[in-house]
Amino acid sequence: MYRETQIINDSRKISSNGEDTGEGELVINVGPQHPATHGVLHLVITLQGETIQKVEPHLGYIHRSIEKMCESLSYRQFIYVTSRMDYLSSHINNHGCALCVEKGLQIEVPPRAQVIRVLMDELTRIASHELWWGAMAMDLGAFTPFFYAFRERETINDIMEETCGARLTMNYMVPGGVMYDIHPNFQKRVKDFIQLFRSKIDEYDDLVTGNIIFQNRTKGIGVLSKEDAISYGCSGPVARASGVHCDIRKLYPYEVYNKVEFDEILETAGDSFARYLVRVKELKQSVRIVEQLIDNIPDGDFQAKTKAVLKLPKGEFYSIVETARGELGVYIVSEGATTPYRIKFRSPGFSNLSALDHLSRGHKIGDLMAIMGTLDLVIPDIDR
Amino acid sequence: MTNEELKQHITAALPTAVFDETGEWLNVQAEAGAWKPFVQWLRNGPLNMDYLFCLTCIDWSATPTGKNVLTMVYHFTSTAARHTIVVKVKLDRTKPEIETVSDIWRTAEFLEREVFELFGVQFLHHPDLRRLILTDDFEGYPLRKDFEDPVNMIKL
Amino acid sequence: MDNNQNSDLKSASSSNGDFPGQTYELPGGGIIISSFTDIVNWARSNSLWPLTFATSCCGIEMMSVASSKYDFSRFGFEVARATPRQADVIIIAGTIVNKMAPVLKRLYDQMADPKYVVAMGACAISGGPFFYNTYSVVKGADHVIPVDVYIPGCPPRPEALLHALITLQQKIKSGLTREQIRAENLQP
Amino acid sequence: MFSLESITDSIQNWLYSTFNPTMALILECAIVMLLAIGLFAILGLVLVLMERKVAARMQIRLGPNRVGPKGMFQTAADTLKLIMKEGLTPDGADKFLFNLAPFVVMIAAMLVLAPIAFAKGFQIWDINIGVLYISAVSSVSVIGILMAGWASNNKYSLLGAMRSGAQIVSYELSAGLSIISIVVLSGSLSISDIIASQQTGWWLFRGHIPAIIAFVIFIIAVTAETNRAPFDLAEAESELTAGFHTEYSGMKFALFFLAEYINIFIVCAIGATLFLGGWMPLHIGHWQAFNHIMDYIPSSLWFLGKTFFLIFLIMWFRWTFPRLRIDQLLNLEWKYLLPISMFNLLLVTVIAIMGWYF
Repeated sequence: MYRETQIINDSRKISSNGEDTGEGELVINVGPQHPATHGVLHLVITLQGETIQKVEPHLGYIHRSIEKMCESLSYRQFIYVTSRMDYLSSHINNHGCALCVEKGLQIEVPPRAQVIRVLMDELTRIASHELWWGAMAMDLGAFTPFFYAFRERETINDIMEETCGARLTMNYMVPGGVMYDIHPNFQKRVKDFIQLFRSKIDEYDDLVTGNIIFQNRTKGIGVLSKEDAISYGCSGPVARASGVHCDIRKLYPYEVYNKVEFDEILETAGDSFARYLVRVKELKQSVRIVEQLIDNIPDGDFQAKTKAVLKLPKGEFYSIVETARGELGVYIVSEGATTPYRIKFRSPGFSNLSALDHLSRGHKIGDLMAIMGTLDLVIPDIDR
Repeated sequence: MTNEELKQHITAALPTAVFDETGEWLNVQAEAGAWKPFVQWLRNGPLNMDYLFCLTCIDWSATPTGKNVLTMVYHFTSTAARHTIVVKVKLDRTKPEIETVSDIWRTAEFLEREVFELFGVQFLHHPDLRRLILTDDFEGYPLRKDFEDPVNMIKL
Repeated sequence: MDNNQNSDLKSASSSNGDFPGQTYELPGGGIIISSFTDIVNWARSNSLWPLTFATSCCGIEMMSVASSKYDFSRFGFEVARATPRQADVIIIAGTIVNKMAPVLKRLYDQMADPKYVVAMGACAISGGPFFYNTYSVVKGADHVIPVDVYIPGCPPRPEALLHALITLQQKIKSGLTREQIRAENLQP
Repeated sequence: MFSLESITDSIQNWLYSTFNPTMALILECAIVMLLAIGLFAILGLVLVLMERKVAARMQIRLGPNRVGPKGMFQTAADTLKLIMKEGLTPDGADKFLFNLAPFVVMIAAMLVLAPIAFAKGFQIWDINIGVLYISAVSSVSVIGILMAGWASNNKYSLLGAMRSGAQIVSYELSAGLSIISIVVLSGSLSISDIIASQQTGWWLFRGHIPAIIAFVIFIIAVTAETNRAPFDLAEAESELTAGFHTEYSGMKFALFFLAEYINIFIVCAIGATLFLGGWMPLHIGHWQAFNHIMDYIPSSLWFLGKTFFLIFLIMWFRWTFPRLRIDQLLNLEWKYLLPISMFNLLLVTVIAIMGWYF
C-alpha cells in the first residue's frame, strides 16, 4: 500500500544541485542534517573561499501538510496540531487558534481565563528565549551557556507540567478559555521562579553578552535595514532590532495585554548583536508582565460555556498573536461546516528566513551561523 | 484612515473595485487584468501599504457556487498609518495566472513559490519560480480540493 | 557453552522476541556468546555516541535529556557526533517526511557498523498525529531503516528516552539487536 | 633527592653486561618504545575522562559515572568500541593519503616525547638542542591534518584542513618566540640545562615581567596549535560538522582523537618544563629549610602536577569561550601576538645582559 520501493532504492537521488559552478567557487550543502540548523533546513551555499556569494534555502524536509490535514479536523481538534508547528511557543500558537475560533463564534472569554492565558504565553516566551539563547551560544562555539539555559527551562517545564500535564506541547487552550484551572501551588512556584530568574539574567549578561569574543562575532554582522525588514515581511525580535514597531501585544492588544504595563524593546542597529539584545531584554519584560499578573488572577470560571460541536458561521476570520519568533496569523475560511474550509497559518519563521540570503551576502561561514542563530528559526514552523 | 476614506482612495485608483465590509477589514475585489498598476499604486500611493503579511490562495471548487474559481488573497497593512486591507483576485481554475508582486515586496518571492507549488498558480515575471517545499517528482497540486493521493493519503 | 546457558539465552531472546516486523527464526538454537564478544558488547553498549539528528519537537526533548537535569552523559552518551561516520546510534527524533526519507537512508548507510536505530516519538513509530490525511508524511521510520527500539509519546518524556537507551544497552549486551543477529554467523 | 637515575643506570649496566652492545641497544629501544606506547595509552584514557569530568563540572552536570567505579572505565569502553568499529574509506577518497594521515599525526605527537624530562634523570634522549627539536617536530602534525583534509574528498574536511593549516603555521611563530625568550634567560637549548638553571627558582618568577608575558603568549599560541577552543576552527562543530576528520571512523578516528589529547599533554609538558621548571621542586632562593622540605616530594610528581595544572587551564578555556572567526584568529596572531612577543624578546635580552633577573 506504500511507495516503499520508490524511497529505498533511490536514496542516491537527493535534490542536491550542489555541483560547482564558476571558477574558484565552492558550493557546499549545509545539509538537512547539520548541528547549526537546529532541524532540517537545507542551505546550498555558494562560496568564494570563505566568503558567501549566495545562500539558497531548500525547504520541505519537515513539510507535514498541516494545512491539508486541518481541513479535515474539527474546530476543537486542529488547535493542538499547531503546538507541533512552532513547538517552542506552543501555548501562544494554541492561543492564536483559540482566539480565531472565539472571534468566529463571538464567545466571551471569562477574565480569569484571559489572565491565565497571558501568564502561560509569557512563561512560554521566557522558556523559548532561554532555549534560543543557549542554542545561539552553542552555535558560536560556547557550549556551557546551553546547560545554564536548560536549568531555567526545566523549572518552567515543571510548572507547566503541574498545571497543563505536558512539558513541551501543552494542549491547554480550548475555544472559550483553558481546559482546567491552574494548580493550587502554581502561583507560589511562579513567584519562586521569578525570584530565581531575576538574578540569573545578570549572570547571563556577563557570561555571554559581556564576552568580547561574542561581541566581535555578532556586532556588525548581518545588518537588516528598517525598509528591508518591512519589505521581507520580518516580524518579532528580528524586525524590532531594525527599529520596526511590530509588537502585536502593543499594536492590536488581545486578552489583558492592554491592562498590563510593559514596554516594547526597539533597537536601531539591525545587526546580529541588536537582535540578540532585543531578545535578552524581552526576557525582562516578560518577567515584568508575569509579576504584575501573578498576584491578581481574578476568580470566576476558567472556561466559557460552548456547544459540544462548534460550527463557525460562513465567512473568513483572521487573528494575530505575538509568538516568541514573531507574528503568527491564523486565517480561517469557513463554509458553515464543522470543519474549516481552508486554514492558512502565516508563519513568522517563513518570512524571517526569506531575509537570510540578503543578510549573509559577503560574510564568512562563521557569520552565517551567527545570523541564523539570531533569526531563531524553528524549521517545522517554516515548512508547516 | 477609516474605511470610507480607504474606499474613496481605492475607487479613485481602481474604478472596477468591489467592496465588502462584512469581515474585520475592508475587502477589495480586484481583477487579474489591471493588477500590476493597482499594486504599484497601493505601495507608492497615498495608502503607502508597505507590509504584505499574508499571501495565500483558496480553491472554491468544493463549494456549489465557485465551480471554476481560485481566489488569491493578499493582506496588506501600512506600518506608518496602521490601516489594513484584504485584496482578493478571482482566477480561472483551469489556467490560473497573475502578475508577481515579489519585485515590490521581497517577502512575496517565497510566498508565491509556495502557492505556485501547492495550488499551481503561475506567477508571471517571478525571478525563479521553482519548487520550494515538495519533492521534485511530486505530481499534482496538494492543497486543491480535488487532489487525490491514494498511496499516501489515508482518509480519516 | 553448556546447554542450560543456551536455553536461558533462547528464552531470553524469545521473551523479548517481540521484534516489531519480521521475526528472525534462529536455526537450531540460541546465540553462542563467547567471552570476547561479551567484552566487546559491554564496550559497545557503554559508549553509544548519538548522531545529532532531530527533525522536530522530539529534538527538544532529546536536548533536555542532554542537559544537566536528566543528563544522559552519565551513561557516556554525551559525545554527540555531527558526522554519521563516527556515530553509533541514530535517534530519529521527530517526523520523517517523504523528502527526508532518502536523506535518512543515506545517513544510515554512511554510518559505520555496528549501528543502532532508536525511533523516538509517535511520528517516528507510525506518523503520529500526522497519520490521517497527510500526503507527505512517511507513516513510521521503519519503512525506511530497520529500527531497534521504539519510544511512544508525543513528545516522550526525557525519562522515556533514557529508559529506551538503557533497553538498547541491554539488547546490545545480550546480542539481540537486528545488527548483531544479522552480522554474527550463528553456529547451531 | 630520590631519583630514578639509579634504576635506569642499573638496567643499562645489566643489559650491557649480558648482551653484546648492538643487541643491548635494540633491547633498550624496545623497552623505551613499550614505555612510550604504554604512556600514550594511559594518557589517552586519563585525559579523555578528565576532559569529560571537567566539562561536566563546569556545566553543572555529573559526567560519566555509570561505567565502572565513578565512570573510570568510560574511556576504556570508548576506545575498545572505536577499535572494533568498521573503518570506512569513502570511495572517492585518495586511499593511500587517507589511511596515512592519522599515523602521521600520531607519529608527530610521539616524536616530541623524546627530549621531555619526566623526572630527575628520567629522560629518553637528552640532546643538547632539545628546544629546537621540539619546535621543529611539533609542526609536522599540520602535514597530517592537511593530508586528512585533502584525501577525504569532502568539502567540509577540505575547508577544515585549510583553516587549521593557516592557524597552526601562524601560531608557531609566537610560540617559538616565547620559547626563545626562556632560552635567552637560561642560556642553553638542552632541556636538562634549562631545568637545572631553574634550581634557585622557576623562570616564571625569576624572569618577572617578560617571563609572564612570554608565558601568557605561549599558552594562547599553544591552545591554537592543538586546535582547541576558542580556536577550534579546524573541527568547528557548528560550522563544518567535524572539520578535517569528518570522513574518518573507527580506529582511524580514534588515532586522531587520541593524537589531539596527546598533543595537549605534550605542549603542557613543554610549558611546564620551560616556565615552571619541569621536575625541579619549588625552591625559593636561599631558604635552605624550605627547599629541603620541598625535595622530599618525588620529582616526577612535581612534573605531572604542573603539567596537569596547565592541562586543566587549557580545558577550562574550551568550556568558557565562544569560537573566533578565521580572520579574527589570524588578525590576533599577526597584528597582536607577534609584535608583543618580538618586543618581549627584546626586553628579555636586555634583562639577560644586564642581569636584572632574580
